Amino acid sequence: MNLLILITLPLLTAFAVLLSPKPQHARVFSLAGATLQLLIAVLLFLQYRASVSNGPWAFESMYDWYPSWHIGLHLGVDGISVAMILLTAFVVVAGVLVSWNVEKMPKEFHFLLILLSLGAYGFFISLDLFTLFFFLELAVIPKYLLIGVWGSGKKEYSANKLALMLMAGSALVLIGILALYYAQPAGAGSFDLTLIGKNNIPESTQKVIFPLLFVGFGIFTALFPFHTWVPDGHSSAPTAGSMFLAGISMKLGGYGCLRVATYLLPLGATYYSNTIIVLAAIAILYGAFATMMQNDLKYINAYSSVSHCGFVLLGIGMLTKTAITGAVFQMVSHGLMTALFFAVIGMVYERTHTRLVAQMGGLMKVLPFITTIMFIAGLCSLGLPGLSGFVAEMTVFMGSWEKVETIYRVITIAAGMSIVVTAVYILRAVGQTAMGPLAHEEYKGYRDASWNEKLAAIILVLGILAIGLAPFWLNDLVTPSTELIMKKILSSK
Amino acid sequence: MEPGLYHLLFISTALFFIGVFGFLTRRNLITMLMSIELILNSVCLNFVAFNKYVWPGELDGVFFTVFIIAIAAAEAAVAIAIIINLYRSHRSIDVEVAGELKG
Amino acid sequence: MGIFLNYMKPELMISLIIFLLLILKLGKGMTNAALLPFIQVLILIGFLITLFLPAEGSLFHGMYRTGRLIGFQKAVLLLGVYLISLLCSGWLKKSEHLTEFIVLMLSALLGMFFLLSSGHLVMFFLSLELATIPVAAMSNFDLDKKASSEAAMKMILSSAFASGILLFGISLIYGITGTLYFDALVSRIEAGPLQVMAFVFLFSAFAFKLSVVPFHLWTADVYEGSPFPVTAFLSVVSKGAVAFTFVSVLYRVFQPLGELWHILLMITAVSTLVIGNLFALRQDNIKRFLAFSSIAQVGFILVGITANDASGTASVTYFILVYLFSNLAAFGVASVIADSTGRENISDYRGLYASHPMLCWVMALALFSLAGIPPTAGFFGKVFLLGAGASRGQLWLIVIAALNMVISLYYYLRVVRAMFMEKQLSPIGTITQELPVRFALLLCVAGILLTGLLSWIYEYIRLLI
Amino acid sequence: MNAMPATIYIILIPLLPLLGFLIFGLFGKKYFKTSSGLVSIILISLSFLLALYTAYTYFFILGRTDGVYQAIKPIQLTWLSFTQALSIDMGILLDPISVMMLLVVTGVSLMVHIFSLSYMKGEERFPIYYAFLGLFTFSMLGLVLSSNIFQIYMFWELVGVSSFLLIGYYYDRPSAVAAAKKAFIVTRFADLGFLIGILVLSYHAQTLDFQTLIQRLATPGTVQFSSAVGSGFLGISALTWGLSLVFMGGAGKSAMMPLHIWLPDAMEGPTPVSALIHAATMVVAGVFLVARLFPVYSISAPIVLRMIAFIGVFTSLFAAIIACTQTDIKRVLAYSTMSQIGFMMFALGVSGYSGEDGLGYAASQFHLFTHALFKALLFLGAGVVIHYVHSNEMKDMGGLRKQLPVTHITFLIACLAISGIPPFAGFFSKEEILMAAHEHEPLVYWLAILTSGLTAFYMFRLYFGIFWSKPFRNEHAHGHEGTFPLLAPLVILSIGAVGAGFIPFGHFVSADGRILEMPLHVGFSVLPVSVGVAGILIAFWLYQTKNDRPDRIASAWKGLYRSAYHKFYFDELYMAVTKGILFPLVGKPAAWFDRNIVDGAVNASASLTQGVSDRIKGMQSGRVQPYAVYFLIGVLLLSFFLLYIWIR
Repeated sequence: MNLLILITLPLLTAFAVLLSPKPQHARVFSLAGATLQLLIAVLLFLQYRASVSNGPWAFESMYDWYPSWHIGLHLGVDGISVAMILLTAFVVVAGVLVSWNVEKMPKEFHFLLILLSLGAYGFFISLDLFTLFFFLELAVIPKYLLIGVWGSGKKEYSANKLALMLMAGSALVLIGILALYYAQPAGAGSFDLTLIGKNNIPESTQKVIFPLLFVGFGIFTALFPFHTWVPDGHSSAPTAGSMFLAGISMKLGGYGCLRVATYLLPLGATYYSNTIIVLAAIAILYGAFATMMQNDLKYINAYSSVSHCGFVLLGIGMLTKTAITGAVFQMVSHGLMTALFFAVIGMVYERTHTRLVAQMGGLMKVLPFITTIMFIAGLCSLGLPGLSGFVAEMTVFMGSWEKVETIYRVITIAAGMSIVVTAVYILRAVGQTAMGPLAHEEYKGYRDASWNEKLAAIILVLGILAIGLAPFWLNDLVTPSTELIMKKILSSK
Repeated sequence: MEPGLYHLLFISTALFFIGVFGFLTRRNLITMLMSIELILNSVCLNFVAFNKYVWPGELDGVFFTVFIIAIAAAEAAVAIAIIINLYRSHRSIDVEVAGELKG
Repeated sequence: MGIFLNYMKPELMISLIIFLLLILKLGKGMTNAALLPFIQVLILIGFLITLFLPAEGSLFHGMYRTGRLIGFQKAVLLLGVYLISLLCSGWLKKSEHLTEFIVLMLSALLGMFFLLSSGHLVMFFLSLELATIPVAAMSNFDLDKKASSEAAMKMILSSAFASGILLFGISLIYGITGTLYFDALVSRIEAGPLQVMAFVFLFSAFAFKLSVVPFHLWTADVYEGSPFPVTAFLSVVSKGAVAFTFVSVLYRVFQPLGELWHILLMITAVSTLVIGNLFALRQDNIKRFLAFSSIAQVGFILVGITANDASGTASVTYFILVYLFSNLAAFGVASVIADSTGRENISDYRGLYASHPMLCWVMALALFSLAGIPPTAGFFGKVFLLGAGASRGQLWLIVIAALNMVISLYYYLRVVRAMFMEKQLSPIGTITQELPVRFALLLCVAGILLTGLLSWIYEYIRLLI
Repeated sequence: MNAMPATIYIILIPLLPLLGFLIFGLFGKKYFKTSSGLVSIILISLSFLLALYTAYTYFFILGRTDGVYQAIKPIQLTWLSFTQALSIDMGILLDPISVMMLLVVTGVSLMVHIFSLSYMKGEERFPIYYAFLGLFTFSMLGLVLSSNIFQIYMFWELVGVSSFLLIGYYYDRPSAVAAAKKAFIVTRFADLGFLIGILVLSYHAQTLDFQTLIQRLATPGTVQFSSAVGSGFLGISALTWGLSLVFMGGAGKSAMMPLHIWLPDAMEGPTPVSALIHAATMVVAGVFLVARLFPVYSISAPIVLRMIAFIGVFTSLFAAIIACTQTDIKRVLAYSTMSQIGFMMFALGVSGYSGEDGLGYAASQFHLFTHALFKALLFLGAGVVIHYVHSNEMKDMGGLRKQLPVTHITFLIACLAISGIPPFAGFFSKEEILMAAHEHEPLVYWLAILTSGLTAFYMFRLYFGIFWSKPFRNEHAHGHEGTFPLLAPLVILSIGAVGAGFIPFGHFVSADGRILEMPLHVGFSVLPVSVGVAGILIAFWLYQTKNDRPDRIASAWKGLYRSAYHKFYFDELYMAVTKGILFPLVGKPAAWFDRNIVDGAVNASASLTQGVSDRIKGMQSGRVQPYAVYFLIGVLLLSFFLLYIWIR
């Protein structure tokens, strides 16, 4: 299939939303667009499975854009990006469904949602660093507006912080990309990922460029200590906003770290791998412990995101095939799981108008469906077998155990401890919210999830189960691509 | 003795810095304008001197001087018009009174 | 004679318009409302002709030279003037000296045209003055406003001082090389103490016009005090003209001193970026805010100029075009608001989105473009400038520039936040937007969006070099 | 792997309960408000019958080739492959212990299903209850059938979660919620050890498959074996590390010291659940795990086995002492469970691998089997009592033998069985265990004797306390003992508790799969039995009728009594560690650091910029002449700098 459709369809949807005659039509358009996109994504997945094994990139297509800068719209996917696209499609549909009843400026809201998704899709399918960067930044401002206009709490502050930190990240990425452009043999400078991948860059240069790119993308995926936009941003964002942030936006970073930084600069990656691993381990444990102390459901989930994304970075830093595969798994799994969690938190918040764990209790009596979903999300986050989280984390563990030296062993075990801490805070949060005696009398009158909320939750749960119960399809999808990356890393040594 | 290039250059440079000094220190707008004229004159002197002593071939320097004088006149005209207007609004031609726009 | 007519088309046309206006003035009777559209049409015609009928060649032994790139640059400037005449039609209609204003503006433009085409230092000096003095007069056109006259005073005095310095530099150069022709200068200049001094004097005059730190201090005051069209003209058209000239002079005439001015550019670029951003952070008056933001933009232009090759010229020209659209859109919105409410502070824009969503979107787009956020053209402009700057391998310069992009985003977002997120305590009232203004804003938005996404514009510029 | 389609049906045994879980979980509320009980009983009894058939086919037809029970792998499919060598396979592994466990799990589960039918009648979440039971049964069956060490880990976790759900079934009771959390987190902590153990073993064995792993690690000389023994950490070989860590997981599930604290609290769950999960099946998972990897333990790491033996016997003694002081009847039973599992553990610990040495292994499995029967019986009986009295406390009971005749008899049988009085089931299994201990570890043997005496004592303390001591008076206890579904399981199980001992267990289950005769020496049996009888008599003397002797004794041994009554302050210790160290010394600092240092840095940079911009605003003074000065300074500085550059 021609990948252009993946970015044209959201574009059209966005226009349809913008030009929709009545505000309440906007949501219909956006839902239609998102659903169609989901179908296309599934189709892409099926076609990819059918057409795989002819070269690293499938469905390649090349359009000149700025020939004098050797910039082209070079599209193509491999297993990893297909997985990411699937994830995005799922989360987008769920997000649109959850925000079905936005009263305040629904038109703009859905427009921004779709725009954000457009950025993500474009990012995942572009093989040209410039367009990749273009789409990466395209997704920043929608987040800012979503948080700032529709958010809650100290929204302006959080929106600013998020926008600026992400902008700083992309600034670093820009520098890195330009440096890459000029690091290639004179005249042959190019932004094309496939071309850069071919010619090998001297190690000294790689050592300079890699940190720029990795930290730049790392800021997006909550690389310690650049993660502080995560708690504030997520907690102030509207429900769909947090879903997109944690479910999609943070994955842009992880994908970039893998596809751009690690794949193009293997020597740099090997050189810095220990640093990355240590930072990731810190993020995992420290995020988990910080989560233990939070009282706001959104903060709890945001900090746990820091901890979980640590696994992504850990997997990437370990530089073994299994670990990297695990990192990709974790990206997909965390995307679905955390989106689900935020969706549920939003549902609860709409009813109780509080997110403080202490204020809640016994909601299982009045909101059986929502609390059940909450349990599923929680169990997935603490890595219960049968749900996606388990698969991802175990793969990362397996992969990092392949590294023999004691330091790696210790770090892996330390990361392993986090699954206990995770159990502690998840049970604390979910148990306090759902179980126990009913906290307030007025909670009695609450109505359980409406059709759109149910649908959203079910879609995400299906995704989680699909990975958790039958990981082999995802494995077959991702592993060949990670093998290619590994081959490049090993050959460069 | 016959004054040489360096004498002239010295004078012109002195003129230049006198002009600059005046521009930086005088409060009265008209005086500041005059010191700018000084600067321009020093430049004219430079041109003429260079033309006479260094490049006697053609008369570029001299012509330039003519143009400078013309432009100086135009500039002065506009400047004075503006100063008059400033006087209307501020009832003063002290450069210090016109300092609201800042920060 | 034919050559003469052909080469000097734009200049002749502008002069023609000026004469026409003067004559019309004599036989007075036309109201502003009737006159303005007429003028706008004339300027538009001029623009079209300059754009589509370029000429290449030189006159008077290279005193005047034109080329396709120069033609394009002149067209850009004309486009700017045209947009200003549309955007500020509200103000222009009200002013009782419309003709004079237009005449002054056009003569300044004429000066810029000659500046672009000048191949001789006398030519250069004359046109520079011609491009400056009328603007000083223009900035005084709010005759009843104290601020306006103060601005005019500052403008004329400091520019006179600057031209004094410039002339001193020129005189030194003459003394060293004995020629005033650019083409001859190239061969005769080599590095030496006196040359360096002279060059720095010349450079600082350019820096003054471009409002490069530390020669920028007049900018904010003049922008704030002058009427909106003048501010717009200063910040877009004259800045553009000077930037074009700066590039060509540096690249063509002072190529022998390339290494030296590369260093000079890097230092001033950094200082300009940092100082401009730091000051922009704290402004509340929108004009002043835009003044400092444009100073910061100049910093980026300087980064681009350091490239010292075709990519530098191309990216600068392209960026000026983009910057023209973005800045004029911002100024347009601000002037529209100011015209009908008299408010020109960012804090007045609070909650504007509730009453005037369209204006807010235009403003937001303009600001995003200035901040260099995709999909606006500003993104491409910035990236190309930095890309050009990086070609000399000065990574640290790019790092500083990129980090300044973050700071600049912060203050651009301040305006967005005020419009979209904050609550207004005292409602700003209704804002009347006339048809030409809407049209102009539409043009600007189209420019902001399409100039980047349609790559052929940049590629075309690249071909002109 | 000899996959034989004849045995494919085995997959149904776990899947039927899962089906029940899915149906009632999704649609229970709407469509199965009352019928869910019956439906799931049908499902579970189907899988019980299948299990019986499997056992028959395995033990008498397929299983044994030339006198040795072979492991059969009917099904195996790759679920997630990490590398060529390491992959999680979902498979079924049939060997004596798994088949035996099949019987135990399905059987007890069936009994509990039936019992719950009337015990849980009228609960508003009736279908959910059965759904959870189904989930648990499924995961437990999956656990025992696992053919892959990672697979067993997965079901291990699932069992933990279903136990969490069932303990927290009365979710509006804070104590229940707390207990559920505690159970989950404590076992989770143990499972971390298990996981790391798996990583270690699999890394060296280069496989996750049980048979291959055992075959590689239990035969000295293989590459994997030497790598596992060769590499080490802190002077202990990787193999030892791995096995001890795996045992840590087992200890967690089987409530061995010091990871036992969750089990007593787990009694917050409904009584039938306690009978199923916390008496018969889940808590013996640890024993099962060690038995599963027994060859590796006994051949490659006897030191670990020795450790297991001591942990087991100490736990059993410790639990028995506590049990003597508890007054909540379910807690007494919980501690007795701990103590009995201790028996099984040290039985494994003192066992050898092949031939006669394997006695301990067989005995422990045998005890597992019989214990499941009579402990389930005890719990269900207790359930009836609680159902009747509406209280767990012994002080509210007494003299119930008239009101609850059936329960009385069955309970007595169970008590006799657990006290190891011939000819009841417990006697046989316990004799074998003691014999094995006597042969290998005298110290363990004597401690075990002491423990079995205590066991007899506290069980009969319980028995007399419930059914005798004082005439029963309780106003809100309703008339009859209970309906058929309530009593039928008791009767069935009591038959088992009487008869199970006569099974020639060694013929079916033994360490090396060969037939093992389990002899009974009367001479040997005298001591344990008499100790048991002594315990019973003391209990009779103290508790048969209400008197003040117990209190006098309690006050005589005050210190011991109080500390035993407070479970030797283990909970307090844990509380001190978590609430006293983990939260304030790790969690709080982390949160503080994040808010103030990391985030503070970000905000600081912002305010710094702002501050600088305020500081330099004097530059824009609004006066022309200073501007010109700046201009001039700029010119001069630049020219000087440039000259400097040029000179260099």
